[in-house]
Amino acid sequence: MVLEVKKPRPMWEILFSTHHTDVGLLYIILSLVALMIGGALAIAIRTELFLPGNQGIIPDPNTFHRIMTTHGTNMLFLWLLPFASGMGNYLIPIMVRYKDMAWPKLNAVAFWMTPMGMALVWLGMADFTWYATPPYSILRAPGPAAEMWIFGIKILGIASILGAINFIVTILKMKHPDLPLMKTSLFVWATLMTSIMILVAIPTFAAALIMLFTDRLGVSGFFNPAMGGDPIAYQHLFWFTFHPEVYIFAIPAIGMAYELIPKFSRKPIFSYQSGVAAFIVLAIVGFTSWAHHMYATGMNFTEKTVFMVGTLSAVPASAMHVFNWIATMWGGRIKFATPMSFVVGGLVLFFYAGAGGVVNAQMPLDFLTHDSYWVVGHFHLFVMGLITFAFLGFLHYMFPFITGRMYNEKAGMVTFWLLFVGVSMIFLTQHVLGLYGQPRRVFDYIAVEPLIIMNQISTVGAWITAAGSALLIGNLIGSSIKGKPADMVDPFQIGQVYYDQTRKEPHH
Amino acid sequence: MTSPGRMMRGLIICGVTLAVGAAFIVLNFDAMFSLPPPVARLAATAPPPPPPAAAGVTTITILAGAATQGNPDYDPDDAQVPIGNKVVWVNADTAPHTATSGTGPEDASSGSLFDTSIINGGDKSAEIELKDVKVGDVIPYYCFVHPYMVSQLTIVEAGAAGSTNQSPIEAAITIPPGASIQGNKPYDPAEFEIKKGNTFLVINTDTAPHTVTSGTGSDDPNSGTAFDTGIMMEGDRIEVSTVNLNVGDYDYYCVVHPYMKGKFKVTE
Amino acid sequence: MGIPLRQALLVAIPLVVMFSILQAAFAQEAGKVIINRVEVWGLFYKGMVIAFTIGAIVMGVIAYVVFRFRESNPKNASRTSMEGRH
Amino acid sequence: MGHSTVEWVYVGVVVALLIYIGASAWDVERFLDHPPKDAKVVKVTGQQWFWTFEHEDGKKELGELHLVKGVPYVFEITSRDVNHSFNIPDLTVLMDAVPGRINHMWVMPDASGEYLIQCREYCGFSHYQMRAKLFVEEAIPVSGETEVSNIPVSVQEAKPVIANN
Repeated sequence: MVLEVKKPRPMWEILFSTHHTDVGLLYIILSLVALMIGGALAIAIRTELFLPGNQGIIPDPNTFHRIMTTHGTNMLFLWLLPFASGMGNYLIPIMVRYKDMAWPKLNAVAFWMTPMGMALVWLGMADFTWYATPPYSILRAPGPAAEMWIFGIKILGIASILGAINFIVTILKMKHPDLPLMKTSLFVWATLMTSIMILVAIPTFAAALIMLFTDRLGVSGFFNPAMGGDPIAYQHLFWFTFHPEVYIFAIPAIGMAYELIPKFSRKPIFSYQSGVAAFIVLAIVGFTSWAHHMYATGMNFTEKTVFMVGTLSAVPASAMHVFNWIATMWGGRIKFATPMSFVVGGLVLFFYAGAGGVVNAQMPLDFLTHDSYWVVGHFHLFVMGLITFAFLGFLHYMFPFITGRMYNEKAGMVTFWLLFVGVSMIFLTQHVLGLYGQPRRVFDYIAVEPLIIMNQISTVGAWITAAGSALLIGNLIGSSIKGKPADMVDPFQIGQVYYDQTRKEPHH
Repeated sequence: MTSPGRMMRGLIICGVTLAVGAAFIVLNFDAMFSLPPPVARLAATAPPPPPPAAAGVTTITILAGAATQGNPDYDPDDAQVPIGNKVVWVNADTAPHTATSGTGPEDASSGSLFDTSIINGGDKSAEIELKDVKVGDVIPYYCFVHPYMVSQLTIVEAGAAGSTNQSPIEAAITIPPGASIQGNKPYDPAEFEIKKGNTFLVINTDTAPHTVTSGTGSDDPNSGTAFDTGIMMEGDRIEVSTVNLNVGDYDYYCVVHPYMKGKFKVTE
Repeated sequence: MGIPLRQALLVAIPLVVMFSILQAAFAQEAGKVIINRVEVWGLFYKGMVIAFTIGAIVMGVIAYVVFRFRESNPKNASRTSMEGRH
Repeated sequence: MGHSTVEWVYVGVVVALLIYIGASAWDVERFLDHPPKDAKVVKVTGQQWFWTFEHEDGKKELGELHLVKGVPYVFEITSRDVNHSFNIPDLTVLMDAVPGRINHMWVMPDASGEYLIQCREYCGFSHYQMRAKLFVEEAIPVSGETEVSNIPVSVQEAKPVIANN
């Protein structure tokens, strides 16, 4: 059943459409563009660090700091969040059996704020890292770039709050009356929990951004020590938002993994209740551990203990997800098409990220790992390992649904292996690099033999990942143009129902 | 079904937007990074740079942030005052301070030798005459508003401090407060001329340490060969003689903040 | 098995917590001079032993599951119960 | 679906393990966070892109710090402009230098030699070069008195624990 029933609509009709599938498509296109240009910055950073000294790829420290800040901000707010809301836009209305999102126009508004934020962040390229920690961001960060970043992130924050409200109302209020919440798919639960966390977490940083801006103008002194402010207050506001935010990045990816693993294992989920329980526990416990990012700012012993306990309490929830997936795969007949390979690769890297996290959480080990490359390796195993792999797996799974065509399976598997080997090389090596004491965000490092070797392994891994990404984009664009039409009933021959709703209300 | 035509149009839309954005970034890359934060500029303009003091006056700066206990307060902390010199305090902090002789408010003879009374943020005290003191005297003083700010003056022989070589001082470069912040004015005047054989004086009135080192940057092979003042803390004054410089243009920069650059011309 | 085990676990966990905190709290009082790096690296290596043992177990299980239950495994020829339902 | 007891056992094992890890970390941190009484105070000040030190006897050092082996020291760490972080990787010392606030961290160097001091918190243009050198010297008693004189030990002799220069 070909998706495109009517005459294909003109471009502008899609651009200005408010239908959830169109807005979802725009979100996904924007996020893939952001992934590619943000990835290019990462390759520039890694190539510059191939050797100590200045290789001229990034001429001076200022440019390096601007590239590093934009890479961080772009990947988090313009790749992870938009892709998650893009896939959410596509599937939530279908999964709750409603014709569209609760407020279609609000949905389009929330999307169109994202490119505005993207323009502000990219055209300015501020240099105070994506933490924007004062007093550097107040007293020293130069140029309109800093103010542009602040307003860009302010707009993106509001956009994600609007999207979250839209999702919550769609799932809770617009759900089909005879479809109980406990029967909806776990992806619906993931999106619901993410949206609720967004509502609670983002406003804190919205306030911190305004305080930062007025401090820069000199009219207030919230975080400016010269005016009696306390820079540590900003770090509390920042991390109160951003530790739950890292769970906000991760939970949609976990939801997508729950979508794929049962289908490709040809087996039902091991325990639906355990999945829902783990989502709810993580959403609550995620708010208790923010200050493990601030162990080194001179907290006293009791305060550190409280936040260590808060951090460790979030580990069982993730462990339950890992158990659920492995138990689901047990006894199945698993078809390792590209989507399933990406999700299982993501599961493996998720375990390494979690194990590293338990080390970070321990107070004394923070003296080793704080602001070092161990931390860089750790969080990239989450954002690039679990989340990006689950996203790419789900993107391949949704490819026939969106374009009606099938991607090239062999190219997909080669992309997976390139990315898996590349990501493992880069970020597992960076753990050891951090233990050797190389600080984070450095334009150059001491020309000492162990550091050079590990930086080189990491950079070669980056080049392999770059090759994988190039093949990914080639596969997606090439197959969208001339991929063979997909069998819409069972495109992956796993003997299971694809999204059967597509046959009743086809769209596009 | 996504048709090739529509896919092409989609790619063009993305491509054109990215190209426009890239062009903007490339053209305005440095412009986006040129203005220091307003709060930094405010602080820079608040304390007017102290006029070069007359020969017989010793300048002591009250540093920005001195009001916060534990922060450094008077600079130089143990000022060497040549006998017969007058002393002036420059308040580079935003908070008001004083310089009152004695060890603290509980000291009975506090304020007997001298008392500058309140010096507001950015102001300069009157020039204090030290009467009936002899070489080697150590006079403690403190700030009446913040008694934990304590320091002292040591009287030394006349002419001990101050210029050592004979050649006349023809020009003076002041490094203005806030010079370390990128985008602010690094050296004042940015360019000047000096006759060969004369000396120019470098005064660092910023809170951060700076240097005046010949060359265009740290990657310049012969940087620091012609002249190098070395690290100058706040309030330091160093004379650089042009005796063994030959006629022509000289670039100099700050080793600590390589984006601070200046130049001068040595004339016949 | 069933119900009593769950109650047992709900009792066991707080006990472990109480025991470990009390035991540590009454240990020798803080302020003692120790060598920082020896203590920190010691704790790190203890953590690594735990991490790598669990890592080996979990990776072993994943490898087994992936290898044993892959589609092309001859033992997997018969279709699972879920299949065939359209 | 699956038998849920297996999952309960799994969660129980994970939670017990986390409690053990948390307790052992708590036990080590207790000593790291409470400096010994007789520790000597060293004032550490970070400012944009170099470190300055001041010993109890008022001796000031810029870019270099000389300590004595076997003597516990408490660093009083602060900054004069933006956030920095005082870090000696080989002695696992790491404490942020925040302007307007004094952070404390103690260490007792147990091996003489030359160690690297670096900045561990992004602080701008030359953050990657903001380094200093720590020289830990043998405690050599001077002819019978207990007073310790700091005669620097030759660097080649002492190997730092982790290989960096």
